[in-house]
Amino acid sequence: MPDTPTHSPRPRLGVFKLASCDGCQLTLLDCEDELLLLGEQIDIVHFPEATSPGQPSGPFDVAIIEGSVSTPEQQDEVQAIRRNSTVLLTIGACATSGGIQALRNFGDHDDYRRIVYAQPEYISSLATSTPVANHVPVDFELRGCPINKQQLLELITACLRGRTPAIKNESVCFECKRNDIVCVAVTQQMPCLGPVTHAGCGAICPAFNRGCFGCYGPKESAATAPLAAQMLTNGQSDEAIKRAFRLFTAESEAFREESQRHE
Amino acid sequence: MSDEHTVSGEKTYKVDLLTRVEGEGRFHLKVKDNQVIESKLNIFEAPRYFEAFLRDRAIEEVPDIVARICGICPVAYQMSAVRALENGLGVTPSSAIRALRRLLYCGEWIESHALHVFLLHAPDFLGYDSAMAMAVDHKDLVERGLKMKKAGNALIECLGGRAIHPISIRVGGFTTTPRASALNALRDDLANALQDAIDTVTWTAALTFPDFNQAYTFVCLDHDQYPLEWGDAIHVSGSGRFPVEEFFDHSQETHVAHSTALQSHLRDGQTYLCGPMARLNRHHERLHPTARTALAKSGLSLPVHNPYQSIVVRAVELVHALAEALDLIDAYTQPEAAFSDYSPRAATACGATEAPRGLLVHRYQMGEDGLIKHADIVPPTSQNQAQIEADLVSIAPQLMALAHNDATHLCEQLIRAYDPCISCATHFLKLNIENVNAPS
Amino acid sequence: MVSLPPDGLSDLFAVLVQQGWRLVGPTVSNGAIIYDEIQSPDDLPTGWTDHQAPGQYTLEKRDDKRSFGYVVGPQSWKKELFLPHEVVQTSSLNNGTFHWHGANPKPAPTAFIGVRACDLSAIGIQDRVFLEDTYVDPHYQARRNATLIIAVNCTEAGALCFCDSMGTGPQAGPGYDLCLTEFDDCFLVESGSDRGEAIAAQLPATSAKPAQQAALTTAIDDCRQQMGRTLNTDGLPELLFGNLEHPQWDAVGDACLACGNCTLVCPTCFCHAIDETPDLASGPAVRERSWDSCFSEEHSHIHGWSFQPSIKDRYRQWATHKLSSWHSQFGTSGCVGCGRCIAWCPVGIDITEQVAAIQNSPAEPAPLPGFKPITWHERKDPLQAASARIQHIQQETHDVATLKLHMPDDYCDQPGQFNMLALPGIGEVPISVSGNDGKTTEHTVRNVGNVTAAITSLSVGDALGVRGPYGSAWPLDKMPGRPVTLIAGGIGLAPLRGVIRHLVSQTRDPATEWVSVIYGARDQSALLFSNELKQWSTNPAVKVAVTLDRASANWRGNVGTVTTLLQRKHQPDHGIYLMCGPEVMMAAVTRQLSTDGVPPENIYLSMERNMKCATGHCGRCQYGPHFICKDGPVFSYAQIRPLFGKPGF
Amino acid sequence: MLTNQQLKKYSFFKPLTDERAEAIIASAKTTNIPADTEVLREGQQADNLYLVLEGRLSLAMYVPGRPPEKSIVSTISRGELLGWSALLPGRMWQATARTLKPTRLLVINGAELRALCDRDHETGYSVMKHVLAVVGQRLTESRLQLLDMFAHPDD
Repeated sequence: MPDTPTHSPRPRLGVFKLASCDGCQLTLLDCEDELLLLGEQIDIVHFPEATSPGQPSGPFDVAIIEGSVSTPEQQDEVQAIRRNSTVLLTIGACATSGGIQALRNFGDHDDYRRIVYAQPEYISSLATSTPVANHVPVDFELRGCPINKQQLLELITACLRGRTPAIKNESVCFECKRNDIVCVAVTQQMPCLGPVTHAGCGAICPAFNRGCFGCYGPKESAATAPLAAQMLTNGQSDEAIKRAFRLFTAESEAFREESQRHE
Repeated sequence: MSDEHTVSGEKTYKVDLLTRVEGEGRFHLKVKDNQVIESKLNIFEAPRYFEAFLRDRAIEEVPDIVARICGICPVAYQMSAVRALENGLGVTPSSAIRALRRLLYCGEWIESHALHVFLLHAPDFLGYDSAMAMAVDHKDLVERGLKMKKAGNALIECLGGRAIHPISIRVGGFTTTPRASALNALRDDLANALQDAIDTVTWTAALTFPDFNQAYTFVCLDHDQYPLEWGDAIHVSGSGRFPVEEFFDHSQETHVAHSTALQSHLRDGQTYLCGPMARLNRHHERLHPTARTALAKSGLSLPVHNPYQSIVVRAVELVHALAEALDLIDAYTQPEAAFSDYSPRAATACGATEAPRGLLVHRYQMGEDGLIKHADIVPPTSQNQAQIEADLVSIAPQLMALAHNDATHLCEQLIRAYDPCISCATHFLKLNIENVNAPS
Repeated sequence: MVSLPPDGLSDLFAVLVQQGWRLVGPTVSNGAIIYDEIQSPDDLPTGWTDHQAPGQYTLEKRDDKRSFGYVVGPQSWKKELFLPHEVVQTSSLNNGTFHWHGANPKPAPTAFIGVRACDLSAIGIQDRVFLEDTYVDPHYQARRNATLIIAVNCTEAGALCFCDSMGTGPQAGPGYDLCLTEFDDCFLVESGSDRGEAIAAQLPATSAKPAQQAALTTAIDDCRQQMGRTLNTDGLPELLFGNLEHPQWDAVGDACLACGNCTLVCPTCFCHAIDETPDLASGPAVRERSWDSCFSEEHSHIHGWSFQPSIKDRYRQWATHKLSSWHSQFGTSGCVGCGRCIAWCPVGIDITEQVAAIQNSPAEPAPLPGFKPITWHERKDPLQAASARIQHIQQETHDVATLKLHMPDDYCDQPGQFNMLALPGIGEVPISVSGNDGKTTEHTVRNVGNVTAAITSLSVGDALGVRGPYGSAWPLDKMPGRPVTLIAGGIGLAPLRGVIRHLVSQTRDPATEWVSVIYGARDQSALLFSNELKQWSTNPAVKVAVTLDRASANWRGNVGTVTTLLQRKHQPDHGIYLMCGPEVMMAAVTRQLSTDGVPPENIYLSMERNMKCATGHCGRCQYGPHFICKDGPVFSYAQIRPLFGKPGF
Repeated sequence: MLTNQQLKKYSFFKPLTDERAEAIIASAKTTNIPADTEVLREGQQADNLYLVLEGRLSLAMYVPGRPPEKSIVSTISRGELLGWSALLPGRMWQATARTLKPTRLLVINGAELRALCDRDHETGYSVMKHVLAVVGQRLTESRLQLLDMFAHPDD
C-alpha cells in the first residue's frame, strides 16, 4: 500500500457507496469507542450516511468504497474516485467480489428485472455486478459480508501509521482453532466452507453451531475442489454445493469456478 | 447543498444527495405561485434484485440472504423472513425462543434508534453537519448515544454473533442459544443505557419542533405486547385491522397526480405512515412501564401527528427496548432446544414484524423441494415514500417565508424524520419506477 | 504407587483446590471433550468416550462410569502454555528514545488434569523449543513454571492413536507430578515429583497390591496392541529428507485444503505470527503474537512472493518438519502420535498413510544435519529491543539508505550477522549489518515495504528499536592464506561490506591471498557504496569488478551478470567464496563454482526468509532443517545443498 | 606475433597442442583499436572471429529511437571471444561491437578457421566446445538479465 500522504494536518477521508446494503460503512459508525478518536485524527470530508453536505469535494488522501459496480453511473463514479484519491480501499464483499447482487451474473439480467420491477425498461443497471478492482486499481481490499470492525480499524490505523495492515489471508479454521471452537465439520459432518474461506469474521458460525457459509470469500489458494468432493461424500447434492459456493462472493474466481463445476 | 432557481415565480428546493439517511436518494420540490407542481423523493440507489435471486434458494438460506438487503436492520429482515417461513412450514417456535428473538430484536431497535436519534437526527436540531462535528461542542451527548448504540450492538453480537448480518437466526429458532451468564454480562451496560435513554426522552422532548401536524393514516402491527417480532394482524388507524396474510390485498400501487411514480397506498388510495409514530399512537398503553413513565414525563401529547417529533417517539421506544431487554434477560434460562425441526412442504405464507422504521412484510411461496419459488418483500420505507412526498407538498406553504437554504433544510429534516432506509426500499421499487431512472 | 478408590478423585480435587490451583481438565462441550476450567469431578466426561476416524470425531456413551475413558480431543495443552493470542510487548518513541516494555505474565498456578502420555511428551517437546533453545520465551516459561501436571495413563487406544510407534505412550513418561491409571474399581496413583508426592500423601490411598501393579502393566500392554495407527519411524527422518521430490507430495497437495487445522491441533506445532494491533490512540504500540502455521501463505511470504506458493509445498514443509527436520533442530521427532491431525483434518488426510506411501516406493535416504544441543541461554526477553539513535544517514540510491546507528554499549557483532530494527506501530524487520567501526553500526536498508519505507524516511537524531545481533557470520577464520572471492548482487553487497572492509584493511599477498569483489547491479543508479568500491581497489591485493544488467550513457564498465565476470578465469578450488544476492543469482554462481571444482565447504551464501522473531521461535524462517535466524543467515553451500535452488523451500 | 606461451594464457587455446594453436594463428593478426571505435556492425557479414587480448568492447543491438549506448546488452573483455557468428558460414553479425577503451584484438579469419576445423576435427571439436561454452554463458547471462532479478518488488 502506498504511504498515506501527510501534506495536511489530518488526512482527508471520503466514504463512498455503490450497490450495497450500507452495512460495511455502518461498521465505521459501529466503532462506538473509536469514532470520536477517529474523527480527531481524520478529516471525514465525505460520508453521506453520517455527515452533511453530501457533495464530495476531493481530493481525498484515503477513499473507502463500499458496494459493487452495477450501473453505468457507478462505472464512471469509481473512475472519478480513483482519480481523486491517493489511497483507495474497498470494503466488503460487494466492493471486493461483486456481492450477493452478483448472482445476477449467473442468470438472465432481463429476467431479474422483470421479476422485481413492474416496468423493467426503466431500470438502468448493468448486466453484471463486479468488484471495484475490476475497474480501477485498489490499494487494499477488506473482505467480508459484512466487514469486521476490528479489521476496519486495523486497516485505517495501518493506513494512518504507514504500516502493512495485520489482516491475514489465512482460512477461517485458523481463527476457529485460535478461538477454541469445536469444529462442526468434524464433529457433526456439517457442510462448512471454513477451510477455503478467508479469515476475518472470528469464526462466528462454528461458534454458533453452524458451518461457515463463506461470507468472506475464498482465501488465497482456496482448495475448493477437495472440499466439494468431501461435501459430496457427506451427502450434499451438487445443487446444494453449487448454492453454497454461489452466495455472497459468488463472483470471486475460486467460488465461481467451483459453483460452475456443480451446475 | 441546494440550488435556487427562480424562473417566473417558480421555486425549486432540492438536495441532490440526501445525507444522514441510509442509501442514496434525492428530493426535488417545485413550487410555482404557492402551488406545488412537483414533489419527488427520488431514489437512485442501484437495484439489487433480491426477490429474483431468492428464487430457487433453499429455505434455510433465506435468513442469511434477506439480511443483506439492509445493513442497518438485518435482524428485522431475518425476523420477518422466519415468521413467514415458519407460518408456511407450520413451525411454532417455543416461547423461550420467541423471548430470545424479541430480545435480539430489542438489540436492533436500540442500535438503530440510537444511531438515528444521536448520529443522524440530533445534528439537525442542534445545527451541525454531523455527529462528529456536534461532538466538538456536545461530546457528552454524542458519547451517550454511542454508549447506547454499543449496548444494543453488544446484545445482537451475543445472540447473533455479530452486529451486522447476524448468523444465528434460523427457521424454527436459533442455531444455538447463549448461556445465561453471557446475557447477564450485558446487564450493567444495558441498565446504564436505560438511564441514558430516559434522559434522552427528556432531552428530545425539550427540542423545538416546526409546527407541522398532519392527519396521517397510521399502519402498524397489532399484538398484545408492544409490537416487535410478533403479530398476526395489521392495524390501520381509523379503519381497523386485518390479518397479516391479507396485506397484499389491502395495499395497492397507484399513480399519484404529481408524479409518474408508482407508490404504495392502501386500497382506498390513502397514503399512510408506518414506523415509531404509528406504533406509539396505537400501542402506547402496551409500553414497558418505565417507558410509559418516561413518556408521561416528557409531556408529549398523544396521538403524535408531527413527524419532526418522531425523535421523541424513538427515544421513548429506546427506553422501551432497553427496559424490556433487561426484563427478558432477567427471565432467561437457556432453553433445552435451540430450534424446532421442520420438513419442507409446499406453501405460501406471510410474516410481518416491526422493523425500527416500521412494518416489514415478507411473503414466500415454497416448494416441497425446500426451495423458494417466489418472494415478496415490502419494507417500511417503500410504504412511507408516498407519505413523504405528500408531506413535502404539505410543508410547501411554510417554505415561502424562509430563506432558501433554511427551507431546503426543513425539507431534508422532514425526510430524515422518517429515518428512511433507501437501501431497503430500493430493492423493491415496484413502488417508484420513474424515480429510479431519474438521475441527472 | 498407591491405590485410590474411584471417589478418591473428589479428594484429589479438594486437595488441589485447597492448594490454590486453578483446575483445567477434560469436560464435555459442544460435542467434544475439551480442556476447560473445571471445579470438581462432576465436570469430567464421566461415562463418555470419543469415536475417531479421519475427519471425524463423535462422542459416545460408555457402558461404564470411567472418567478418563476417551483418548484426546481437539485441543492440546499448548493452548494453556503457548497461547493462541498473546500480547508480547509494547513500545513507543518518546523524546527521541525508543522505549520497550515486555509483557509481564503472571499466570495463575494451574493444574492440568488428565494429561495423556502423548501430550506430556508434546509439552516436553515445546519445552525444548521455548525453554531449552538459545532463547528462552518468558511467557511460556512463566506459565510452564506455574503448572502442575496430573497425567492419566491410557488403557484404551483410539482408532487414530500411534503413540506406541512414536515412543511417547501409552504410559506417561517422566515430567508429571502425579500419574493416574483408571480402573473400574480404583485409580492407581504414581508420583513423579516432590509436589506430587505431597499431594498423594493427603489422599485416602492405600499401597498398591502386586496384583494391581500387574494389572497396570497388562492394561498398558493391551493398549499398545489396540493402537489404531502405526508409523514406521525406522530411519524415517533421513528417508523423508531424501524423498523431498516424491510424487506422494503432489498427490497429497491435491487433496489438502491448506486450512491449517492439522498444525493448529498439533500439540507441538509452535509457529507463530507477530503483528501490530490497531492503535488509534496515542499510547504505546502493542504487538501481539498468535498461532500461525506453515499452511498460511504469509508464513513464507517475503518481498511480494511466497516461498511455498503451492499447497504441496506447505504440506511437505509440515510433514517433513514434524517427522524429519525436527530431529536436526531439537533432537527429537515433532510428532507424538496423538492422531489429532488425522481426526481434525476436514478431509481426513492421514499422515501415517502419507508416510507409508513414501516408504512403499522410496528414493534413497539423505543425511540430515545432526542435532547440536544448546549450551547457553539468553536470559532476557528475546524480543527485548534497545534504543539506537541515528548518527548519520547516507542516501545510497533513490531507495537505499545507510543508517549509522549509535548502538547500546554492550553491542558487538560479526560481519554477516543481522539486527532486528523496529519502529513502534509500524513493525520490525531483519536488516544485515553493513559496517561497524566499533562506535557505530551501519545498516543499509532498501525501501521495499512499509517498515523499510518508514526506516528509510527517518532523520539524523531519530531513534529506533534494535535487537541483535543474530545469526551466523562470514567465516573470517578461513580467509587467511587463500584467495577470497565475494560475489554480490544488488542490496546483497551490504551484508558483505563488513567482511570486505576487514579484508581490505589487511596486508594480503596479491599472488596467493587476492581478494576479488564481483558486484552486479541493475543499473548505474542502483550501485551501492560507489566511492568505497574505488577505495577498496587501492589495496594491491583487492580487485573490484562491477557489472550492470542495463547500461547507461556514460557507463564504460561491464554490462552483463556476475557469472560472466566470474567465468573469465578459472576459480581456484581452495579459494573461499562468499555471496549474497538474489537466490537465482546465487544459484547460477554456485553452479559455476561447482563446475570449476570448488568444494561446497568453500562456498558461503547469505540466505533470506520471512522472519518475525529472529530467535528460533516463530518458525517462519525454516529452511529444511535450518533456521535462517540462528543457523544462518550465512551458510556454507555444503550445509544447504540438498535444498538450495529447489522450489518450495 | 604471439608466442605459444602467451596463447596458452587464453582458454580458447589452452586445450590445443602447440601445432594446432599455431595453425590457427598462422593467418591471424593482432590489431590495436582506439576507444569508441566500431569493430563490427549488426547485420553485416560475419567474417572474423576475435579474441580480446586487452581492453573492453560493448555489444549493442539497434533499437529504433534509442541511443546506442542505452541498448548495450553485454560487454566483452580480456580473454573473451567476440564474433562467434563467424564460425557459421553465411551468418551475419547479431550485434554491433564498439570498443569502450583502447583494445587489442587477435583477428582470426572465419572462413580459414572453418576450413581448418573441417580439415582437422580435433581442432574443430576443441574450437566448437569453447564456442558452445561462450554461447551458453551468454545465454545464461541473457536469461538472468531477462529476469530482472534486482528489480524492486513493486516493479
